[in-house]
Amino acid sequence: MKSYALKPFLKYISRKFIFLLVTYFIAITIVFILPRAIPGNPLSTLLRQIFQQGQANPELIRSVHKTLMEEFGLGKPWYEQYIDFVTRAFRGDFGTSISSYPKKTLELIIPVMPWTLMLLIPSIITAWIIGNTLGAIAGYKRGSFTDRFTLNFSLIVSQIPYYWLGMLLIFTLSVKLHIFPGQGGYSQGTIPTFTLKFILDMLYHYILPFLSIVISALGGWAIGTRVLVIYELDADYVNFGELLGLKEKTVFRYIFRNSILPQVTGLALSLGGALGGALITEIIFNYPGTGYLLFRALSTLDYPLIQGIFIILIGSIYLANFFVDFLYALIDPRIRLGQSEGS
Amino acid sequence: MRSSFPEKIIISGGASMSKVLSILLVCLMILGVSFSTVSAQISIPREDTVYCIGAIWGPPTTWNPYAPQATWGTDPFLFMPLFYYSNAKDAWLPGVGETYKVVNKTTLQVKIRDLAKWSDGKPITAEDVEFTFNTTKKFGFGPGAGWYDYIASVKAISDKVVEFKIRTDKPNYFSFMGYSLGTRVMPKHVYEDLEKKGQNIRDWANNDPAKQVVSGPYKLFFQDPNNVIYERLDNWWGKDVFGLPKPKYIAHIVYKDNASANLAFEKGDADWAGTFIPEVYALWEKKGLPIRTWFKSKPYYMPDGIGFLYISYQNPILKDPNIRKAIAYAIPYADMLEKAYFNYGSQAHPSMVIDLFDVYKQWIDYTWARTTWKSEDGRIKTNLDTANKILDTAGYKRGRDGIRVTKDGKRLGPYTISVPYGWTDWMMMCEMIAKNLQTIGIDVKTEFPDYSVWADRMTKGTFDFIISWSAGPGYDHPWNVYRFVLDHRLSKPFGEETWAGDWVRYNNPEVATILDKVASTLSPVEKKSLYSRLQRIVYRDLPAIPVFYAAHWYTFNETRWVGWPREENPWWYPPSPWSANNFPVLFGIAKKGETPKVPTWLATRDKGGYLIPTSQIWNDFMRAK
Amino acid sequence: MWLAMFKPLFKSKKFLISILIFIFIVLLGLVGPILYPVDPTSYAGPFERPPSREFPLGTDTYGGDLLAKVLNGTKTSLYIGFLTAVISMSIGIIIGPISAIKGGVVDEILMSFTNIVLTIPNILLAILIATYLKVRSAEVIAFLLGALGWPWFARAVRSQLLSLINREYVKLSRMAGYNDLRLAFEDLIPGIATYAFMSFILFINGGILGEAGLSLIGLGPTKGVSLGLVLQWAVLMEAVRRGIWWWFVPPGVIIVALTSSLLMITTAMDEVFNPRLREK
Amino acid sequence: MNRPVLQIENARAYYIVENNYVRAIDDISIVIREGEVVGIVGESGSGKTTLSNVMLMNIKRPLSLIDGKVKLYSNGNVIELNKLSREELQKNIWGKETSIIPQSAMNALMPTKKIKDSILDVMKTHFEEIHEKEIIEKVQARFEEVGISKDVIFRYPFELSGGMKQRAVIAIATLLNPRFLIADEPTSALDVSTQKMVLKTIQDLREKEIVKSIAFITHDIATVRQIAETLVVMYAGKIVEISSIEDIIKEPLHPYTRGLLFSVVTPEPEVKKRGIYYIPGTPPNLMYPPPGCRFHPRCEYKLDICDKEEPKLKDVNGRKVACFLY
Repeated sequence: MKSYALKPFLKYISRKFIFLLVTYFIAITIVFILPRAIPGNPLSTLLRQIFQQGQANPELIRSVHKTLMEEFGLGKPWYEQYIDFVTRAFRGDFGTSISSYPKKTLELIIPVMPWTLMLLIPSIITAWIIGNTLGAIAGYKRGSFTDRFTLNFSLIVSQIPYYWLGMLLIFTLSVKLHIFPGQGGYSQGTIPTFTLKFILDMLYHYILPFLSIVISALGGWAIGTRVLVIYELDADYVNFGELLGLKEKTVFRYIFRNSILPQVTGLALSLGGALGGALITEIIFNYPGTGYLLFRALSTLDYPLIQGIFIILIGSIYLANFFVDFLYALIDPRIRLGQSEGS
Repeated sequence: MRSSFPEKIIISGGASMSKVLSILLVCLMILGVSFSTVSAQISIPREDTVYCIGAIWGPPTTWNPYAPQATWGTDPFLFMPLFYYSNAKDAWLPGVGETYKVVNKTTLQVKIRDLAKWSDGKPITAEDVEFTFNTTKKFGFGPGAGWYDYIASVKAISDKVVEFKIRTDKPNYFSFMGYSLGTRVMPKHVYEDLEKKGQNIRDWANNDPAKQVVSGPYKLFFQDPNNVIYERLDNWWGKDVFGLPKPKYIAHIVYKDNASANLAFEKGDADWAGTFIPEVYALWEKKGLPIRTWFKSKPYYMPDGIGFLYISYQNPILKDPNIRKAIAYAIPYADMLEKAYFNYGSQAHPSMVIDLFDVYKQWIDYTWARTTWKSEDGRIKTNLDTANKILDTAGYKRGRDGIRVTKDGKRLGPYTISVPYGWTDWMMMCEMIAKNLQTIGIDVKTEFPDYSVWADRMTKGTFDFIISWSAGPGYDHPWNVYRFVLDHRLSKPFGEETWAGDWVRYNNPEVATILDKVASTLSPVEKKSLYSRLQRIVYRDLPAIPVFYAAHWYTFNETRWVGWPREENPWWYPPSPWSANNFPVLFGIAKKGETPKVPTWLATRDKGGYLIPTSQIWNDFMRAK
Repeated sequence: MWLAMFKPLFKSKKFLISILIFIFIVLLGLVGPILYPVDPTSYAGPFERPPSREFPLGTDTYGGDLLAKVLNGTKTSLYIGFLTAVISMSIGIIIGPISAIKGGVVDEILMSFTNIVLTIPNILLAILIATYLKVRSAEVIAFLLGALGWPWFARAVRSQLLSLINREYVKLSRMAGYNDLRLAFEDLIPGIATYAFMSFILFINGGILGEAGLSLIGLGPTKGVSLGLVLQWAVLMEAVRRGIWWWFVPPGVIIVALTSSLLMITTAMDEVFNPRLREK
Repeated sequence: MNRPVLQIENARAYYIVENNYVRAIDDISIVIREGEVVGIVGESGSGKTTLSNVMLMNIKRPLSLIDGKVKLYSNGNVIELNKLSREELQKNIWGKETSIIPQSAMNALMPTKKIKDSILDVMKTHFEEIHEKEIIEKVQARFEEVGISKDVIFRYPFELSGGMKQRAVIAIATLLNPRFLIADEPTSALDVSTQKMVLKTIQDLREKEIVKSIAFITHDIATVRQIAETLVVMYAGKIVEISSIEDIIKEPLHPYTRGLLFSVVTPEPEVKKRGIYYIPGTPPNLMYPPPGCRFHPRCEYKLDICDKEEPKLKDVNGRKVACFLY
């Protein structure tokens, strides 16, 4: 009995896992190839920084240059570098930051990751829930005013880039009306603590970036779910259920349930895009997360840090992807038990 | 189906959706807990804190000067040199050092203050100085990196006296003085302990406030990716010598970019700014905020280096001094500074000397400058007619498209003038220069590549025109600028990367000889005549054209802290928060409501202070055997 | 035939309104710079002035004329969007049909490749690649976005074709000895034409929004003016928190109007050609 | 004559599309009596399924009942279904009084719920209070009655084979012993042996008096003749012939019925000898139905009157036919 229930599930999950592993491997390979394919001295920014700290003189520059070239030097043959790179990447060592030399990129990324996760996960889940509910209601009441309103609203809202919505929110609610703080993760001068006061302060700063992601993300879900629901409305089980006297509420629940299932995998696929949007939103809000770090890394051309962020973000997206697939398999019996036997 | 259907593994349909939610909820909770582990700390009182902007742009790194990139604050607040240099006053302020003695023309002794102690109570000794220099030599960088090119030996000759000997094979008094007096002293016992423990010194972060051993009046208090806070040591050894600096805390918040930092500054969330602020004068002129820069009116900022127009010396056409001269006349100096630079700098003197500091004026041969450039102060006045005339006379005829051609028919261009994309002020300058050069018949187009591309061109010399930096004011000015721009020995062949200078690949052995002579002479008269010779060469060849003085970004907000040094009361310079020599600034400011008092020790020796004019040290060397 | 096919479209109010908005913006981008011939890269004006008669959309921190920037930016953004769509579409329209028609190993390989590109978060990949591209022209940005955007389309085309292939007339053509190319062009491509057209519109949106996103973090075109670049500078100069609304509102409005009108066009078409979705 | 169970009087049900009507059911009257199995046949698009919706008064936009009455006879009462709201129908009629075996039973069950849970949901709508255990026992009994294992209710629909699914649907549709059952092409998706089994199950339903009468909708005369006594032939939204099954097989009256019968591929001996036959042309566009008899453009016996006047159903030897030939 048990093996019957588990086999297709395990098969599904392990296939997903292997696929993601392979893709991750390819991503790391891209990260390895890119900087080597495009020439240029990655240290130029660091050297300039040292230069502009005022007291620089040719001797200092020369000695720093020499030492750093050795430090980041790429003397070995490419395949050795590649093996080295991949093994280090799987060990969690993504190299040393240039702009924050000699910090390891991982040391820089770990403290900012919670901020991004804290912003991203609740907001995309909220957007997913609200958007799907709206879309389901609109689809179910196809043609009604609610439907047309929801559809047109979603169409427009889904095209508002997160960051621009963020700008509008800052401008109206923070700059003009002074209701919410317009930047940062917490008030200046306070330092992260686990006290009620700080948490409240943090939540206060959390509202606008959260809203800007939720609002602009829910449109897409609503549009998608609406179409799925409309297709589902004509499904045989709906007709049959209705003619057996099922209540409207129950029918709606059925439709909702079935049209939302594909949206669970949609959630996994959309994570990458959502993360990209969240990164930019963080930049707009000066929110102390990964986006902020990435922005610094980009503007200082800190290649190892950019690569590190990239590898970690892709890795976490894949983890999340896998997690969502896992969930999906759990809640959709067709996957869990395998659509075998008979059909 | 068999009848024994295990009820337990049945997930009832209705429940699975709520199950999803509960799983997600658990995830959120895990997230919350992971967030709560972010280090804990209390907040610091705003009124006791000076907030800075513009000195850190990324997560802090280390507080170890032997790492290639110590975080801001390590130099100004944690570790003191023997002496601090002020370029405005051209004088040296004793730090851990107390007095110096010129033993003979090749030997300098420095006596360390008897009071000077590390924050762990150990005395600061000549051993520490010797150790600092030797360790730097061992690692290739650290405090005083490169000293071994100029100093033959550093020796502790007693507990508190250290002796420096100049390298006699290529004597360079500038660098000798700069390195021996200005190098920060590191605690030998701390680093030796580390080495004993097998710790790699270069990888040591020194980021534990409890374990930091410092000589300065501040120590790290808190750091995370967004904050760096220093706390005053109230039992600092120097309080009987200097008093205590006024702010209890110095804090720096890592802002995303200039604009967000400036906004915080404007709001009064920061007091001490080292950033570029567009239209800074509007802050007090229009908005009436208690904000000021060094000058109340143009150019608002003191100069901190010279922005050059570097023109490739590899290009056989552009090498022609006639073309270079015409270009020098075609640059719209005043317009550029007004439009692109908010008048924050002024036109640079063609002699490559920063003549906004009075002490440096003596090195300019103004007579020659006036004769050459036919203007009151010897600066080049923008004049397209003159530029055209020079080119006409030199035989560059205009082609049909208005672009000139050489005698053998080669077109002047197309060339590019480039700065990194996003450096807006410089981008605008390029646009304006290109426009004027087009007008005089040289086909120059702007190009704004990514920084690293531009840097690659610059350091390899593979550019046509770029705007870039050079050295700035210092005890060795203007020698440092001449050397940086002209000395081919610093450079590498065309196409090979060098960061040390002479990007245009100007190669003139005569210049090298003069540079060496300037460095080795002690006579101001001889120095002056050597500089005059250099200026003639520079005017003749125009290896690079000094365009403007870059600004020393320093703006203060007096909402909370008052008494900052400024034009009217220039009690210390350099005052910028990112300057390594801003140490005295914190002693002279005061909380709003209190009367700021300039420390009495910021006067020269003869007036009861500690300051020693550079000229006095030169004199002592001259008089020595 | 095409005329008759599209005729019902013009009965849709939604379609009419959105196509008018779209045409208006296209005209802004194409004709605007001619009617308002101010150099968008010049820094001639005063700093940060609000809209006035002289500067209808005000100026930025460097005295740039924002109307000129927005008009030219619209042009660039449209160009990037269009180019992106052309590139994505070409890749998708090659890979999808080959995969569907050839089947077997070819199908396997192409689809694994497609899935891999689909799974790597393309925004992040675009950021990463753009970082290493030293000179980024509008074309380079479009190429980058286009080269990463096609997988969902290729997959959809493949599955649609697979269902077409099993229909009678295609089987007949196969029996009649049509080669793959002829089969694709005569029997299959027409079957997915409207779908492809709608996808093309979505790709345009992807290009426009992608450019804005890349630009905002400093990875936009290093030359010229685009809507994303205008927004980037507004952000860099803290226009939002300093209340300089005329700097960041117009480009955003144009982006949203452009992309949502295009999206409306596709939904309107979807409703017309796909009766199930029709508002009843 | 038995008592009627369901009666339709002059029903017109049109689809409203862009200010226009698609006349899917046009002036149809039928009576279905107790104990009777009525076969309703016609090509696809003839309005069979619309008719089944009208019978149940499952009228959803864009379908609209323009005219006519639907009467249900229940324990001596006459309920006019067309006067009830959808909620009332759902609460009191559907599932209890009337039921349906839908066209594609393959997908008729909520795919992501266990059959048991779907059943409980149905029960919850009809009864205020339910005893889960009791219901499950009853349901299991019914499942065994229709010939499938009682454990099936603990499984998901996709875990069942086609025949099992079909019978599960039948069991569920008849859980509450409805008076009137529509079987809408219940066998079209099944292989021949399963078809037979399902037909048998449906027959059993009537024999065991689980249901009183059945409307069996199909396009396949061969199937329907195994189960029905009366046949209603529909063409283009109209009834063209009503007759007992034997009479029709023996002598189809309406030219369309004749065509339909002759084109059956099933090798019935009497059909076989006439050879394969098909009706030329296609069914009309019901938005613009042809004037007069709707069959006339395809009719080989066309008279002059056929495109001018509409034929009425008239009695011909105790049978009913709508054709000017008689």
